[in-house]
Amino acid sequence: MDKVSVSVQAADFDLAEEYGRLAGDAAVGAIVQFVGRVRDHCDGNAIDKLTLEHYPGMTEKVLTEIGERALARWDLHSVRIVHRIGPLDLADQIVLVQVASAHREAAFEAAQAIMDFLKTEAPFWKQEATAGGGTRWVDARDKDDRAAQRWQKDPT
Amino acid sequence: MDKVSVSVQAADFDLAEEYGRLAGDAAVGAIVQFVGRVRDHCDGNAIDKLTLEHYPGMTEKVLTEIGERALARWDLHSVRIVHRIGPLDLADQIVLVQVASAHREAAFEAAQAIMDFLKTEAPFWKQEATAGGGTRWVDARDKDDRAAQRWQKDPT
Amino acid sequence: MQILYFGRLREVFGRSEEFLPAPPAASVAGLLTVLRERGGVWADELAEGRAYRVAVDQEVVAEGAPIKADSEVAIFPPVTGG
Amino acid sequence: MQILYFGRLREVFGRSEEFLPAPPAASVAGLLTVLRERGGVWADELAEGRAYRVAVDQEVVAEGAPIKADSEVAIFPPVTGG
Repeated sequence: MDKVSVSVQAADFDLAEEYGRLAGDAAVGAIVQFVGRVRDHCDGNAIDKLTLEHYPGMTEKVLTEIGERALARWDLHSVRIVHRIGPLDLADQIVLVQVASAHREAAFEAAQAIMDFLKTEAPFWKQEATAGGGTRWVDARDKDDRAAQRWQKDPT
Repeated sequence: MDKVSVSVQAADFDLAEEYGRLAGDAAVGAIVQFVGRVRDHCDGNAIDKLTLEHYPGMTEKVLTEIGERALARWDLHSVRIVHRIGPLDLADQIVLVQVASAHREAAFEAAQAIMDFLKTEAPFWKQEATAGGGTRWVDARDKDDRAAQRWQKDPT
Repeated sequence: MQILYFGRLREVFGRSEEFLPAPPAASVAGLLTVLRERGGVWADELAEGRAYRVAVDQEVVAEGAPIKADSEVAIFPPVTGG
Repeated sequence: MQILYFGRLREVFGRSEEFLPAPPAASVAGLLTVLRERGGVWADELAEGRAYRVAVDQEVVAEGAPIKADSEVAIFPPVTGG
């Protein structure tokens, strides 16, 4: 199995199938799966649907680079990143980050850092549709920039 | 659905089934699943099997209390903790912590804190069987105590 | 009072539970004194400075904690689950 | 050179791509000057201090970065995936 595996796809992903990639591997003591989903509220607005635009080619390149950065920094078995594109409904899955490691600390920190990097570096753009029929491009959040910046320090 | 749900069981758990508890809930924007499994090495020793002993009654009480502590501190939708007992083989699942929240920061921090609390407070004891046929009680680790202590500080 | 032992201490003490009469105004410290007076592994394992935990009615407590006649007491090594 | 636009800027500029001749010794700063000279939304959205990113050959770069004749340039708002 590749240490870093990335998919950008319109289709939904299956958590059990992704977890199955790690089946029976006794070198893996800790697995962290993060799933991001379409929420009914964003910045105080009621949301009805979401469309994800991306930059084909660069997206895969950036996600792979983010996975490799995590592998270089933490002692990891593997990193899997899946991100969906196109129209999505409420409660639909958007993103999966699955990190496997011998130890839980590395798996938790790496998964969190990967999400922080993804939020600030991977070329995706969200457009919301509100219940009224209007659309709105989601604004980038300073909070995400700050979250990503903390990984610039050395691990303690 | 209860906000905190705890199971202590000999039977294996099914990740997809646990995730299914959160199906279709558009208030949930972030889900973190942590799975701990039996690793082939522990403290430098090659492991063959593991047996988990526990303190019936107190275990469920402590796990529930840990889940409630996380709910009181972070803005969470729900916490699910499953821990297995009895004999386990290599690569078997031991523990699941599943945290759902509107936001990823809360989900990540709470899942990590719950694991740190569980490791230092929940009355489970691991006995390893080595390939040679010997058994050894696993020692508690200072590292886990330090990990749990960091949550005593206020969140920043 | 009922005393439960778990993990390595259950093995070393050769029992998973026993019943003792609770002396008046009993505390965890008093119980530990009684157990240490058995000598051998009891004195060794429960010596001050050794790593063990005492729970009264399923809650980990300090040595000054009281024990009632119907309390469930448990003595066990530091936990290693997860 | 090929220029790609994404997200809100794609909508505001009314195009997802265009082709421009690359001037000799072209840089990102030089390209931005050319685009701003179009006025209107171009001058507005690409004004200094506005939040946008420029990628050359699929890598986000600073304004001093060079652009080759066959470079793929992309201009887009701060990303909002995940």
